[in-house]
Amino acid sequence: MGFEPKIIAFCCHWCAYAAADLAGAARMQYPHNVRIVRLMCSGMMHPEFVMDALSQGADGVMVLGCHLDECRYRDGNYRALDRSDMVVELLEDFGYEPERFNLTWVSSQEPDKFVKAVTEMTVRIKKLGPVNDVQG
Amino acid sequence: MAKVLNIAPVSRIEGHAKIAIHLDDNGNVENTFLHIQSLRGFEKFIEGRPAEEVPRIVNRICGICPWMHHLASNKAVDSAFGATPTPTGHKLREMCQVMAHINDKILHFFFLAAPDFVLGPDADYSVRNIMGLVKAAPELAKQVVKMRQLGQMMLDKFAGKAIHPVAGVVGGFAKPMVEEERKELLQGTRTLLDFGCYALDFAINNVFAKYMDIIGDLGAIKTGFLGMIDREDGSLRLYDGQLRLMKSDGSFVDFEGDDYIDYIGEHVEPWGYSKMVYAKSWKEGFDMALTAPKGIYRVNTLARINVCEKISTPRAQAALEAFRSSFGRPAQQTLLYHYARLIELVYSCERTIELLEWEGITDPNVRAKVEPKAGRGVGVVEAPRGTLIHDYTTDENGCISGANLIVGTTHNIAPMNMSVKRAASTLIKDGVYSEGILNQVEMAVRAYDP
Amino acid sequence: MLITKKIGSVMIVGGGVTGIQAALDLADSGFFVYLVEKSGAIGGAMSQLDKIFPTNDCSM
Amino acid sequence: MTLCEVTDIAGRAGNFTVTVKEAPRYVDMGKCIGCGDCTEKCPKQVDSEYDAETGKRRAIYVKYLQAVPLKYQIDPEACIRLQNIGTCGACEEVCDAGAINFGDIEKIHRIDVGAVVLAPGFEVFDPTDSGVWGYGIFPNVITSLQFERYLSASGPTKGYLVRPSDSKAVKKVAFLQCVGSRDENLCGNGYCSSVCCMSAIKEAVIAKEHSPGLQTSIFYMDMRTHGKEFDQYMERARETSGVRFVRCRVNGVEKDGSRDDLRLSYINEEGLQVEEVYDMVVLSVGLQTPKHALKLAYNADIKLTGDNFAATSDFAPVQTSREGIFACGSFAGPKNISQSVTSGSAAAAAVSDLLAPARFELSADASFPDEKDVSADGPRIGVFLCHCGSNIAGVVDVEALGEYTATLPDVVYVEQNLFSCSQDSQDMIVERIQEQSLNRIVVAACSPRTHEPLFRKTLKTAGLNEYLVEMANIRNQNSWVHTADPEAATSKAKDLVRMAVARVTCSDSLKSISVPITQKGLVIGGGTAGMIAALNMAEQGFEVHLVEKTDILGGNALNLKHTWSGQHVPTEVAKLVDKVVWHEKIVVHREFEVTAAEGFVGNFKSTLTGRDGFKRTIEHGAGIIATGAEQYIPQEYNYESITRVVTSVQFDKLYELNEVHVRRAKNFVFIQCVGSREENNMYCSKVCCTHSVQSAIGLKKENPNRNVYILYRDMRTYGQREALYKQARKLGVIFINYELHGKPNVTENGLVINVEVWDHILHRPLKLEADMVILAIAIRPMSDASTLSKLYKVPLGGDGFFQEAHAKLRPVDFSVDGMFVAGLAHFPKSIEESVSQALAASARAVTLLSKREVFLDGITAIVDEQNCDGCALCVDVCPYNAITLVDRIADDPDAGKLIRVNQAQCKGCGICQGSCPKRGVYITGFTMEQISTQIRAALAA
Amino acid sequence: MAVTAALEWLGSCSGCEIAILNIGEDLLPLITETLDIVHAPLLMDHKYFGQCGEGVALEIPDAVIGIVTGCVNNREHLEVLQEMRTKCKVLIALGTCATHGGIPALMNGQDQQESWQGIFTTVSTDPGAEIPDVEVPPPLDRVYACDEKVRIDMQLPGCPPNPEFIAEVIVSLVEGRDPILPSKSVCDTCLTKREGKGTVDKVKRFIENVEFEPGAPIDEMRCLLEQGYMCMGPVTAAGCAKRGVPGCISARVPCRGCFGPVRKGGNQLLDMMNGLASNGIDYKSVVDRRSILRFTGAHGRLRPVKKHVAREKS
Repeated sequence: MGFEPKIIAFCCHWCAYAAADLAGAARMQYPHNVRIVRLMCSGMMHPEFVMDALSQGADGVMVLGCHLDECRYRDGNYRALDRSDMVVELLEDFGYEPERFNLTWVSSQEPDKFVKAVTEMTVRIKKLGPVNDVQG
Repeated sequence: MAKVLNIAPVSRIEGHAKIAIHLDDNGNVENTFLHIQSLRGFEKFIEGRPAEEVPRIVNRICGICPWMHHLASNKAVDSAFGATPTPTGHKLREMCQVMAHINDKILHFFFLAAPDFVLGPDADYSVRNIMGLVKAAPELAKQVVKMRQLGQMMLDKFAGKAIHPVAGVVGGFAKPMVEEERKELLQGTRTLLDFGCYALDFAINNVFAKYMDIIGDLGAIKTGFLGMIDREDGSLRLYDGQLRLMKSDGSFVDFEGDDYIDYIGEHVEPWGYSKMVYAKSWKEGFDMALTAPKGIYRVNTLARINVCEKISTPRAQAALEAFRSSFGRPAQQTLLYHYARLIELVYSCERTIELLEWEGITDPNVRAKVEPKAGRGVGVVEAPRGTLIHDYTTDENGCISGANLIVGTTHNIAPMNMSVKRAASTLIKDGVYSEGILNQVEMAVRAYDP
Repeated sequence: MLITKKIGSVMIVGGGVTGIQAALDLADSGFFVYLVEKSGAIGGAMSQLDKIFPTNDCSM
Repeated sequence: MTLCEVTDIAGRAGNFTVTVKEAPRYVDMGKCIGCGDCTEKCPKQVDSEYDAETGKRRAIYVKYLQAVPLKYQIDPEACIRLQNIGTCGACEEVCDAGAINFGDIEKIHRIDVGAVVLAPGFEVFDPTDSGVWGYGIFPNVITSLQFERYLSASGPTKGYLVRPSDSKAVKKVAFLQCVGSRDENLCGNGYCSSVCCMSAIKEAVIAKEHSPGLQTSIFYMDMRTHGKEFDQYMERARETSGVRFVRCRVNGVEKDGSRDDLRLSYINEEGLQVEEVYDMVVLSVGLQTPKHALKLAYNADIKLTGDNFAATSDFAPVQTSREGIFACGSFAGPKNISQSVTSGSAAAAAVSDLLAPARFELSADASFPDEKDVSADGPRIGVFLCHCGSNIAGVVDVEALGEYTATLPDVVYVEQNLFSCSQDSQDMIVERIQEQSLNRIVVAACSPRTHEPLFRKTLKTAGLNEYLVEMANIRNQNSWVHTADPEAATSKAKDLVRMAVARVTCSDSLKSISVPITQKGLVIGGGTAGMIAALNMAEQGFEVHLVEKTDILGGNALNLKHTWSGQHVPTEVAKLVDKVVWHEKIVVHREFEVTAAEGFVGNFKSTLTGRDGFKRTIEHGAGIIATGAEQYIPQEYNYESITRVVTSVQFDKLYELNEVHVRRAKNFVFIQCVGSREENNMYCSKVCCTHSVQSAIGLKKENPNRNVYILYRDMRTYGQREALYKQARKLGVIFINYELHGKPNVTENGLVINVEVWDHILHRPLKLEADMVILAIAIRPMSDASTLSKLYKVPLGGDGFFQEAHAKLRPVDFSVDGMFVAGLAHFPKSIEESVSQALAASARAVTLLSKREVFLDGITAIVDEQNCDGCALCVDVCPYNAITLVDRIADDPDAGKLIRVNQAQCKGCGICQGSCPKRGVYITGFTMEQISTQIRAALAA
Repeated sequence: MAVTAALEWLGSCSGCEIAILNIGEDLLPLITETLDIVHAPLLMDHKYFGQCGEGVALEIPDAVIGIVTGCVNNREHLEVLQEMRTKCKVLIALGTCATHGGIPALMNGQDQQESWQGIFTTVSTDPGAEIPDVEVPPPLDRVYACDEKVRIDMQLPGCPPNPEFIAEVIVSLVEGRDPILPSKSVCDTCLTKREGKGTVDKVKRFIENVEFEPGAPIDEMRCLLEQGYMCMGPVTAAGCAKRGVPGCISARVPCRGCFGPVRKGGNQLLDMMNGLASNGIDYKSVVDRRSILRFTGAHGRLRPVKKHVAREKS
């Protein structure tokens, strides 16, 4: 058995979570490594969750929100974008590879994009190896 | 049977040190070491930091004299950025610095050193301390605590923080003084001046007179001296001036802090983290031999009192004259550091008042415009424990790319080692030693207030 | 003149985005709404468009 | 009601009886759970209408995957079983829910209603019959609707742009505009469909995003991008995306060589014959009224225009010729999405007006038992695991999942259901909650997006707070997507259930908050839009305050003479003013301006200040901004120095007065786009083309010997206005196209005005001698719009007009609840559109005002007073300005500060929570604790 | 009956000790009546190896209350800390170095070996010097906060800690109750005017003074963060305020976070950057973001900058 990473995906209720539902309805298949945590908006995502998840052994963290200018709450995804640029930089400060974090825009109509995002992330993290390897 | 006495920690000093006295088979002193135990690495971890932030980091080198590091650092960054503080900013900084000297001297003399004299070097360790002093001389103790507190709170109130200050800023000072503050500070400082004069009298009459024999002898060594003087008239300066390096024979050279590298060097021994500063310009090398030391000079109160031509304030000048008539110039006795310290206490109070009475002190123009840029700057001030040198190089973003720090105590590490050796080998003979004797060895260190 | 009582219900013919909007507004203003759609589901032509249709929320 | 058609409307306004024919679905809506097993097994494939014949569907199908209702239906034409009793029946076999009913029959309903709204929409022009441009002959000529499906991720190619004939990736695509529009010869549709230009640009841009390197060319006559921000979009398409625009009429599409490539020939702007080869040609097909709607119109006795759209008045754009029956959407003329949505709301306003006395007679609320307080009890969690027939149980080992679930902390009860969402399961869950005294529920089934409301209701029925339920999505996000790996799916299901259990453990009972509503409206601006909105609200019985800055009602309409359809504006405006002024429910505040505003949805308080400084405070539940727009004062074409260069508005006056210059003039030159569509004002003022054409027609009709020239960039006589354009050409008005880089030059030479312009068709500079030059001036946003914008915290767009909440779906709402926009304040538009928008704004406002209180969602931000210390980091991040900083203890600034969240303004997005360094604010139902517990649980295995 | 107390300092600057002395009027009764100090290097002469230095094992007397200041960065610190833990019933970590690593933990952001090498090869140092290693305690691999090495019963951060709260902690312990300490952020104690970040889109370096009216009360000054200076008030624990105003703010200087994170386990760097980013303030305008951790570099927060090496997994 190879390394099966655990990836936490924070999904906006209005878009990515719906896209994930739709991927199911369309019976699209994707790696089983993602655990979705539903948020009302990608702007709800506190960067602390990313650090928490990684420190508790998540091998990767994704945030999936609505396309820019399509946020239900006006500009929540811009907040997520601003934060994620920063999170990527801080990951290095805290000793994680920045590749362990990913932000993707997925509309509720894009199950394929959702599937592609989680599949690529899984592949990327598998290449990267377990998160705990990095520490110490 | 040979053995080692480990006096650890050296107490009632600021810092982490241990004295190791190596006795030979006959119980006589073979060698002594003052091991400096701690290394934190400020020179390195300020690298990369924006230079204007550094004065707020390096003050943590010392919690007793944070103002000195804070301001030396500010001066260094000013110079690296090519900024000249406004006259009022400059004076406000000096006022804070000399005010910080006041507290430090009260602290050192009464809290740390006085128990040895008031309660006696041989008193039991459980009472030979400030707590014991409170019981022995409650009124004095109360007064001392009150005065120190007054000084600290004045600084705290005006400059936000007394410990690890923040009000000195690149280009000047963070806030102007308003008239109300000036009045309040003046009133407080006048009270402190009264106390300073009282303390000096108290020490001359009740301490130095009583312990003249010890003073003349304990840890006595013969060295050169380094201290800051006024560029014009050679009088005592603490915040800004040129440096004077004096040989034990009284001859001297004067130089600007910027050129320190041509005059002094640092020697490293494998048994202590602190480097030992010596006079490179004398071109005789470094040697701590008690009989014929090479390159050794001392800093701190005694050094400053020795190198200066005079003191610009009247009461301190009178005290200096009395001191010189008793002990000559340069005075070498180690325990005279205490005496010199109290003269500086009076000077500090007088100087603070002088600054507060300067008409421009309440001018709102306290900070000059600065632009971060590449450069190099050396900031020198006189800390209670000696000449403090901060030397920074900045990159084009105005961040520190290199730093060299020489803190007051390091100049005195070599002389302290010598004083310890001198004291130990004088006091310990044929395996006879006691707690009291060992405390006297420590007193030789304590005089330097490391 | 004959006064007849008005009925507090509306029929909306067409379940596209227009009909849905009219239905929502009327239902929200206190009228009973019949939304009549010819095909098997509401949504109209707009549901066929790829973009400009970020969420399906207008149809609930 | 789906699969239903209206066959007859009898009766009169207020009292109709409508006959509705319901076609059989053959699937029991009550039983179908929308799992899709049936479709998978159905052996019969036919073309999908939804995919515009680009893809296939089965005989049993849903229209599209997110269809509402998500219930399957059987196409009787295609179904093997229905065509041939006794055969097939595969769907019936696989349907665990037992929803298939082959015996379903057609039903006729007779329904009594007070009003009827017709919104039958449009159908696209079908180019098959006419065989335009080889459609139906060459496989790679497709319609724009088909192209949409090719672009769509849920479409037949999953969004990959390949061509139908050979699945070759498309490299070059051409869009041909005006197919079935502006073309009476081919299809009889002389009108402009109005939306195709914009949609072709959008398709071109998106196609380029899908396939990098794709070349796209749009062949057009006039680019009619007259909507809000449309011109900017076109510029971006041209500049940034590299979409090519070619102004020409293509004269032929032919097959190129042996492959399926297509050769286009046309005459370019230099007058040369050009041939180009494309992989695919997209026909931008026009809109037309569907045949069934025509039939319905006939049956219901609704009058239509010559273009087969419902006939309406410009001042009552949703009223049909029969009282009580309203038309909206594309049925009343070609419309884009936002206009359609607006007209939907406008129809609602008209209906409400009609039926206001019967409001609330037929709507009812359900009642639930009192809620049990569980805050003091430790969690007792019940978990219900759904098999969803075989949808979940076929992949996930539900037995093992059940055993595992029972070991989780605080889980006291676990049960498996075949279908957790069925009615009997609901009853069972209610029973279990009571019998086991469960106080928190986890349902491991499908998506909370579709089923959470159902289970919330179940909890309410059982007397539990509805927020104490959590769903583990083990179907859509597990069994369906990991079908091939049952082991992994089972272990993931355990994780998902564990996460849900952990989360529900820290869930609390939440109450939705209600805020009382001031049942009064405020309308700012006394122009057409403002008056229409005020009047409609008042007619519905609500008190309205109408604020007008000047001393006269009417606004910009006072400058106008005729609407595009010829209605006399002054008469209509006068009628309107009269009604408004004398309406007992309307208070008009002339010479007043809003100077201060506070409050929030349902409870605004606005301060009006009069010209004399007198102040009035109005409390209102909703507000409509209809402050209009200003005229652009030209700086160009020597307007300032040449007296006979006049603006269109000035010209109307001169013309009406039969002023001497006008009377004597022989040569008139109209210059379009003065102050529009350039540099900082990259928007189209929308009405000026029609206006100039109308004026030109007037001039020509009066005296055919006059020479009338119109210098234009794109002639934007959209929709049914195209008829005017045609008439003008017929009358001999000369239209000369100019481009931005060759703008006309206007100089005075004695009595003659010289106008020089580069003619793109003749390819030489054209010198015109004019007696009068009329500048079609732009409509500019009110210069003081930003003041109102700040007062009500409603945003302005980049061009200075008020910005609606959503360009398509919420065209009259502001992102601030309770505030709406109508008329020119929003964007340049015609009177008819202003009226429609004003009615829509009124309808939207009435949805609020008709209630005594508003209930707000339970998911909202709450300040944790223990942790919040008023650092204000969250104040500006709130998109709704719901957060304010206040003193912790009133009148004691030394006690520190904290934030206060206005519950009525908060939408629960949680951006504040995501910004707070100390957990000083949390979103109920999505607290930091809940989320981090969930993360911890996810990683606990 | 006085309660026995032992005071120790590890990697520290003695600022905390000075803060104790700054307790003021109550100091003398506290150190002479309330407490019976049995060990305190700054104030008294109890020695580790017996009063004559003949012992071999480090020893500190039993005490009810133990107070340690400073971080743990060498073997001696560790031994002293462990001895304190063994001998003291209640162990208090005093000051930010003890609770979060403090300024010395900035070393954790550097390569230790390289840095130490550098310290002994400065321009003014005689050439050929090596890192001392005789009779001096060897360094640990990095700088630790006390609670990373032993159990700590109570944390009282601050650089320096507030004398008022030092007294409160001691008195409450003696009285057997929970101490009343601030639990919020610096902003809670800051009276400056706050309205939201407004138009700020970048943070300025502190190379010019903030805007304020000299002599006017602090509540008439706009929040420094809202003036565009990076003030770490929002993410920093309260406790520095005296006379109702945080220390640095009263000097018109922005907070640098010396009391550590406002929430236990909070991360000042992450929270501050998030605060900026969330407000649309360009986080890249922070010149040296790592120094946001200048007081809290222990607990693995601050690490040397990794040279980015692409990792290939076999």
